[in-house]
Amino acid sequence: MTSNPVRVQPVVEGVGVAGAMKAVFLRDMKVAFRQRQDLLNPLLFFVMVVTLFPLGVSPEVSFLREAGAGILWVAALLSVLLSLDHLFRHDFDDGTLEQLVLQPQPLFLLVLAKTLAHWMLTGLPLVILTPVLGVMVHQPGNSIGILCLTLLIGTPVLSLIGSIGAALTLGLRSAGVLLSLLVIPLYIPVLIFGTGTVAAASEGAPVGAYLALMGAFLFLALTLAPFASASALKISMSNS
Amino acid sequence: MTSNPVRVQPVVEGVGVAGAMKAVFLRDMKVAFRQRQDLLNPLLFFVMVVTLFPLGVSPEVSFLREAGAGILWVAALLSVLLSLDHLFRHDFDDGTLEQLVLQPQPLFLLVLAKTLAHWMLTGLPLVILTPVLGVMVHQPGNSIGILCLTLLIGTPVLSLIGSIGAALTLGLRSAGVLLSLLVIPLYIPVLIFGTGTVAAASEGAPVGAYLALMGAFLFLALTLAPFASASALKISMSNS
Amino acid sequence: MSEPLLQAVNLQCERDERILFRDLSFSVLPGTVTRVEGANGSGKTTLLRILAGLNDAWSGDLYWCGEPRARQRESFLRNMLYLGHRPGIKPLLTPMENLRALMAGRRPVSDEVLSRALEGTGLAGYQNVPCRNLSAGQQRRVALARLLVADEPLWLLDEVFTAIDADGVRAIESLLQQRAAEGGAVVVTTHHDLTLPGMQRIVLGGGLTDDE
Amino acid sequence: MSEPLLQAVNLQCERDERILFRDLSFSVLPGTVTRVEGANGSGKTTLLRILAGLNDAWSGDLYWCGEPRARQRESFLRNMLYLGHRPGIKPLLTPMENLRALMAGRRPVSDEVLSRALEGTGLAGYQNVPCRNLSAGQQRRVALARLLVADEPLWLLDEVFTAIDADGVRAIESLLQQRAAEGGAVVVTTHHDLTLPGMQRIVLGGGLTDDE
Repeated sequence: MTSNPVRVQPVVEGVGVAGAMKAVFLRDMKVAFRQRQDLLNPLLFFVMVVTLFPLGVSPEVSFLREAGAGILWVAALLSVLLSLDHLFRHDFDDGTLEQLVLQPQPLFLLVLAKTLAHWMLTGLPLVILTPVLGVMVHQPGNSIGILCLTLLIGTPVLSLIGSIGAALTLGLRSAGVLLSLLVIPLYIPVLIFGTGTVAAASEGAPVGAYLALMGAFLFLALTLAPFASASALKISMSNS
Repeated sequence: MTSNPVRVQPVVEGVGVAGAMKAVFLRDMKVAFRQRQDLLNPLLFFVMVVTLFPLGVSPEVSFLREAGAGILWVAALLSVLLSLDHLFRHDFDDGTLEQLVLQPQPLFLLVLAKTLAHWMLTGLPLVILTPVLGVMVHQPGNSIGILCLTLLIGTPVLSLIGSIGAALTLGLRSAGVLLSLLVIPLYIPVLIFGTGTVAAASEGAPVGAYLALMGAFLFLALTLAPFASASALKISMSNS
Repeated sequence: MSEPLLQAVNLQCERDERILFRDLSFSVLPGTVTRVEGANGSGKTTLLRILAGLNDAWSGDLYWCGEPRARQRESFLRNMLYLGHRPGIKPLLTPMENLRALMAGRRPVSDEVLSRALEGTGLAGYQNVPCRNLSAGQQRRVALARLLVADEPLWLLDEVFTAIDADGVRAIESLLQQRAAEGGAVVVTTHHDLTLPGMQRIVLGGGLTDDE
Repeated sequence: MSEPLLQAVNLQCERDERILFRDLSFSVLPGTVTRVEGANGSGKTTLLRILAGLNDAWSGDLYWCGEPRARQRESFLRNMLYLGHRPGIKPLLTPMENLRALMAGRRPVSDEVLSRALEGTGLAGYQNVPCRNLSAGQQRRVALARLLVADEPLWLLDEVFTAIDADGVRAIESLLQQRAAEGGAVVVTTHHDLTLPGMQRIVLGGGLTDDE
């Protein structure tokens, strides 16, 4: 089968970085769509938290109008948090992650591709579902628009920060607690600014500064998180 | 090593049902305490949900006093729900469950022992932590007492109902969604009566009838759930 | 000793709409070793799980000591030992604790006997080390220690040589042979060239799928 | 062809505060097969993971084509193929999709070549069946199909015969031999009695633990 004589190949004769990233992204998407029920997990959890509150706390309009946006943000945060463990876990268990670490391309770019796939599969569907749930908890129209915008900027930040935690806790059997403890302190500013933006909008205050700050969070997370995750993955791999 | 001649043993020469149940219970407890971090998972989630609400929704005393008991009940329900997948999953993966199904004792009693261990490791700690969190969300003293009582009766019901769902979805790779969809409709009455009892108490109404009804839930779950779980386990085992 | 312990008549099993095997009839007599053979994917594991009662997706008849197995559940389970791909070993517990828990549901055995059984499978000195610190082969050996204390006359062993080194393989082979000599019955699947005197073979044709 | 691809000098590795091996020095030359031997728990898997660069808990020196491996990361990864215990096969994808994804990060290979490689490992007709419907042995064969399209001169293969039936074992043996004849270098761990002409052996003493 191997027609060439066996010899050490120069590095240039390989697959480009873009091609490798695309392959990683597409494989994750393909696996997810092969198991469509898994795609529903974060969505279902999101809907569940949002609907249990009217049942368990109070179904009154005044309560829901006041608390609704906050409930949606907390539900989205918890939903992303619970999906993080899957980001690398299956790949770790079946050996795909070993092969990923051993690819010649820079690992942080491959991790970025995986994180992007994770966001497209968890964060983005939440954003798309938000208008429906927003109406359900009696949010006014302009609040819903701002709410969607803050979640659109905020959920990728949650995925990116979360990837660091997921990579660090990968070798551990009981990753859940540590993952939450590592990640939540970094999530709280995103939550506070996210809900703060919606609150400001509902009071008619300008939200430009808020949104700019959230954009800065996103930029920072995009540039730093993949490096941190890649280093953490190598450490976790070495200890396993 | 086998000193006796090899022959078919009569059934009576075995371990009694009580001994086998105790062994199952003790093994689950021992494994849990060997991995203490796992014990913290449901507790941490409980605390997390309860503390994110003041941050994400509103830290005002009037809001928290109104919504606090409901938030605690919803948090407890979600916490138990998320822990259900572990009830049989690890045993299934490492083959312990196969050996359990093949024990000569009635399977539903062994499942009951496992469910009891599950409640002691997840539901009971939540009940114990409730007074602290109740004070945190500004609940008055007598509400906290009733809240603890409703959770003490309610959480075993959640574990028992949940064991059926966990057993049914065991063979599936993406059990999460189905498990939630199966279990939540059965959880909602428990949630409504649980929070209803607390609301009645805080208005000074008598709660005896509420508590009797919750007791009836518990009795019903104790007598029916282990049978259903055992049957579901055998089906899941056969399809794997 | 001539009545078969387990008898299968016209067993048939489908998986994913393909027939794995059909018209499979055989008897497992006391004092014999039976090897289930077949290529990867021919249904060896499935057959063993059917015999153990873990898989219900079959048709045909199974008899335990001459009576339909379904009516003899308790007697069958009391007298049958099944070791699967997944050995039932908790990584967090030590070999002693694992073995004790596995025996607890079957019959009372003293710790001393269990400890000697672990020594007998080459785990002397590892009795109280958590299993997750042991290698894959050593974890298999914990499961195999059960064979040294088992009084069940029928053993169903799936891929029992996996991850075991050459010395271990020889030890298991002689254990199986000795077991048959004492009157026990053993049914094994293995990729190893296991050949014991008087061994029965069940050869499965190439089907589509096997359990993982 | 006499410069070693990989050279280890005074390798030492501790695990759980016990020394698995020390002062281990060897060279892997092009055109050779090297077998890592040792009982269960002696550190075979750990050594292979160290050589592959997956485990950093070691001291000593490793050279790739004469230069320290740490400085040659990209060249080393481009020219080394590692197959571990866990084969990197996604159960939800088909053999074709798995193989395509595994090759995607290494070099472009046409679907036709990949399909032929799968046929070459006995998976003809299974190319588009989801891997979770295949048996454990068939899933290993998907991973092994990589060997039929690999151009990496160094192969590190951990327990490559696991769950493979006798015909498959012979096919792999002859593949390794042919590979060495073409100038490739192969390092394997196995419990099988693998003996090839000119084979190098690295024997590890009995340590405490091995990777799972």
